[in-house]
Amino acid sequence: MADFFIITNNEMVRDKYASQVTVEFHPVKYTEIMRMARDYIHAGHKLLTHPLAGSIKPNETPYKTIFLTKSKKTMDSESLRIIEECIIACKKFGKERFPNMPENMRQDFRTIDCSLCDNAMASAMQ
Amino acid sequence: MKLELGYVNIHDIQFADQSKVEAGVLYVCKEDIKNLVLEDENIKSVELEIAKPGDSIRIMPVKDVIEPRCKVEGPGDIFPGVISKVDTVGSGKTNVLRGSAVVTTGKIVAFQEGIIDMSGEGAKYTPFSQTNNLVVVIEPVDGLHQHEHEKAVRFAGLKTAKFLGDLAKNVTPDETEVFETYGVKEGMEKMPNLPRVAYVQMLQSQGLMHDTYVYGVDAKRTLSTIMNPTEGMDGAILSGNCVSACDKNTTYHHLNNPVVKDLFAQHGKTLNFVGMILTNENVYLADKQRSSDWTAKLCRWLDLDGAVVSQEGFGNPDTDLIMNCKKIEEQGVKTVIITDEYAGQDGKSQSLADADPKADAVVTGGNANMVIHLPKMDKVIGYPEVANIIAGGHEGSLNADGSIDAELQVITGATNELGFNKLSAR
Amino acid sequence: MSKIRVVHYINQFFANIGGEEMADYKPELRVGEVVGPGMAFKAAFGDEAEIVATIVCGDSYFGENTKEATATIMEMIKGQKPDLFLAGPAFNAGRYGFACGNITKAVKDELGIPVLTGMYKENPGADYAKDVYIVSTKNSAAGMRDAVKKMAPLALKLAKGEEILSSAEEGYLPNGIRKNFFEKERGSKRAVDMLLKKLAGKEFVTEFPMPNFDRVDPNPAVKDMAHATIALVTSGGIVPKGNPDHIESSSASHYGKYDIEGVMDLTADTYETAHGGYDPVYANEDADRVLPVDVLRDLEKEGRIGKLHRYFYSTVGNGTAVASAKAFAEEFSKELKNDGVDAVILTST
Amino acid sequence: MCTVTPISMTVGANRIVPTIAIPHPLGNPELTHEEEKALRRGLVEKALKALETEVTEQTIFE
Repeated sequence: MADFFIITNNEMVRDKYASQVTVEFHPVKYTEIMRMARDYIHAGHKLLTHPLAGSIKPNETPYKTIFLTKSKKTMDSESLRIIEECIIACKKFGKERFPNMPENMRQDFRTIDCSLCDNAMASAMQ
Repeated sequence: MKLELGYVNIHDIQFADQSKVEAGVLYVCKEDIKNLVLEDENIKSVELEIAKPGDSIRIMPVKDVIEPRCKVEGPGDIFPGVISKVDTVGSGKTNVLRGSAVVTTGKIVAFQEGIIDMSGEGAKYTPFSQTNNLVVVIEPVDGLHQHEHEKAVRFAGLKTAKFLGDLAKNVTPDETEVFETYGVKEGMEKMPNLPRVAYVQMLQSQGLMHDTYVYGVDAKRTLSTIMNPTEGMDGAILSGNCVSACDKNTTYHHLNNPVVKDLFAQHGKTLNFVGMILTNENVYLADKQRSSDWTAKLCRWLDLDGAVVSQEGFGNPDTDLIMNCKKIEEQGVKTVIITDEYAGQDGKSQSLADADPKADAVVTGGNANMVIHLPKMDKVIGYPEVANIIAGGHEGSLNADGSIDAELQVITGATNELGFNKLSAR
Repeated sequence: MSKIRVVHYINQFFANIGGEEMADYKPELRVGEVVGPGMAFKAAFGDEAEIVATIVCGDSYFGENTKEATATIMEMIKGQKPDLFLAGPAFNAGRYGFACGNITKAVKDELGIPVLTGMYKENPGADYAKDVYIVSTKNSAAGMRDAVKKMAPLALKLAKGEEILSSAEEGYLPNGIRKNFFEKERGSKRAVDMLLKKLAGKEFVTEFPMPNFDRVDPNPAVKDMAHATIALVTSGGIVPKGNPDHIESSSASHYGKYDIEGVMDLTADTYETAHGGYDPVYANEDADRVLPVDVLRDLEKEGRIGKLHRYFYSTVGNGTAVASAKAFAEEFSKELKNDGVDAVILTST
Repeated sequence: MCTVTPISMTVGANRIVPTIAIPHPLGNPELTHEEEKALRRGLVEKALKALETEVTEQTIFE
């Protein structure tokens, strides 16, 4: 079994990958997924994907998927540095641009996030 | 490798009964383009529009911008591995329809940015307000999946550009320019006293709407590699990147890579332009590490003294950029990096999502969060009905009078990280 | 429109009073006088502004009596009701630069009027660049003409409330606020030029300086730990339950000082963390996990240390600006020293 | 005393003692209360030793 799991708020990622790998699905905000990943890193899990994967700005897309190692070791300072920088980067974008996002737009953002995830998956399964 | 670019200056573009290039005017027969684009069964309809410098026209959402070129002499053809067969390009002669561009627009996902204003405040920030543009508005068949839709729009643009480029095959250029690089040993013998410099180009490679193709190969599935700079001038690198309009590299940017041009300008004078290293920007951290390791290794292997490193996109590529810079510097190779900034609307936030003291020579394309006011345009080409969403501000940032208040990041090419523009920040 | 009223601050040297020997000169207000470099400003301002008064102060006096000097000068300035306060330029004179930076910041903060000074980029006073506009000058008074040429128009713009462009255009020292502008050359050309300079070992200026941190010399070791007073300081956000000072969970704007006289152990009922940058469960269960009061009490009892200082200082180090953190520490370090603390254990998360 | 020593190095701390984990630098919730306190004491003693040691440059006390 591969040594990683996925945390996501994107149901498309969950539906696509839950049967193959561990997917922790939380119907929470983008920034909350970041915060959860940070707590996992603090606990010794290592970051496998860049938390700002994709060039879509944090206040544009509601969806976020992050890969972490299942195994815990001493805290990985590189993972920590990256997640902290990303959390800071999120803050400067301010309010969500589309709080009342129509479903078709959501579906598109889910698709893009899922596509980023597909690529991470290809690398993670190697 | 030696390539001669022949510039055919285009100062006007018009619709006509027959497609041709004559006396600096690009005549386009709509039927020619429509027939070509509609060969793709995934495309339902196509509309063509013209947008010239100074017009009161807004184009949005812009997917790609492509300069028409054609191969006059030498192996291969424009856009190898995609529109033409795989063959090493970058030598012989190539004609360029300078001053013209094909702009594709299509509503691939609900959220879109990428604005080109042909006049007014916004025009100052995009280089494509200065080109004579043929805008291709593409409507896909119903229910087409986003991946196929993106591909259909991408191919439609490339095919159109290739078609227009070929019109200049027998036209005598207004001006020619020769670019030549040498093998490692030959270069050293020719320029024994000049510093050896390469250009490290980072390519966006993360997934749907975030991809770049090199000779048709998806860059995310590649290791860092070496390329002759002239290959890019024949379309070896193509954009499939539709996100982060201000700092994505369009195909036009790849064809006219300014770092390549400016290194060639010093080639043989103050430096020896050894070549180009292509590397990617993947989502997986181990991939980032591998690619940057590989890049640094190639820099060392080429015995470089210096390198210019350019970035593409927002956020996680900052990590690739810093990894590349740090590792290349650790090989004893001096670097200058080109990036852009997200310093917040007030300019007070931390600009990059990564940093390192080794990155002591930085060129910036400006702060993409800066707010600008885009006045109303008489005509909007593309998809005005979703203007409020694509306007790039917030819900409601499209004002009643048709003007838009938005951040610079919505403008195509505004903070380009190849250093295409004069915009900067301090 | 009436003329913009300007008060100009200069040191004893530029007032032609004397050099080092007169550096103790006390603040002096000269109403209606234009002195030394003021003449050049007067010429540059033309009809738009007038220097209504000049304040002269010795550099040593200002440096050694900063508080009193500032108070005196502030009163002098208030009386003139200026629209703008101008200081220097100080070029490379360190104490003069400090005075110019310090007094302009004080005037800006207290009177809320626009202020401007000028100095060489390596002048220690240039630290104030993040607080006030400081025009970048040459390193000696030979650069006076050039300095006035840049300072006068910027001063007028400030006084009129006009938009201030980027540091590169206006000539002030970068203040950390990023502003866009159009360069003469495109980015790629600038990159190639910068690389050529870097390769040749020549000076080059990055367009984006990476974050930079100070270095301090290590303090000598504590000789007699058994009689030393040890204080606890933390950026882990430990506060009395309920967070009485409302320290923010991120980007903290202040710190707290808490009395732990008689506190032997931090418990879930009495202490918690205000920090938003980590999972608070463990610290809230037992705050000793971040701030080891229990262990230090034991060590105090056993005589390993002299005593645990009565107060601990706490803030949240989560996205808190380096400048704020530095300001907090400057303030409470003085208190710690005055209270006779020999050493500090700083815990961070 | 900090968990992420590279950050302490970056910001210029001179005497650095590495700790357990970010959410509990001076503890470990998986241990019993006594074990945990002993662990903490060990770290604090290390900090005191660091303070008693002359250093000329940034030093990590492992």
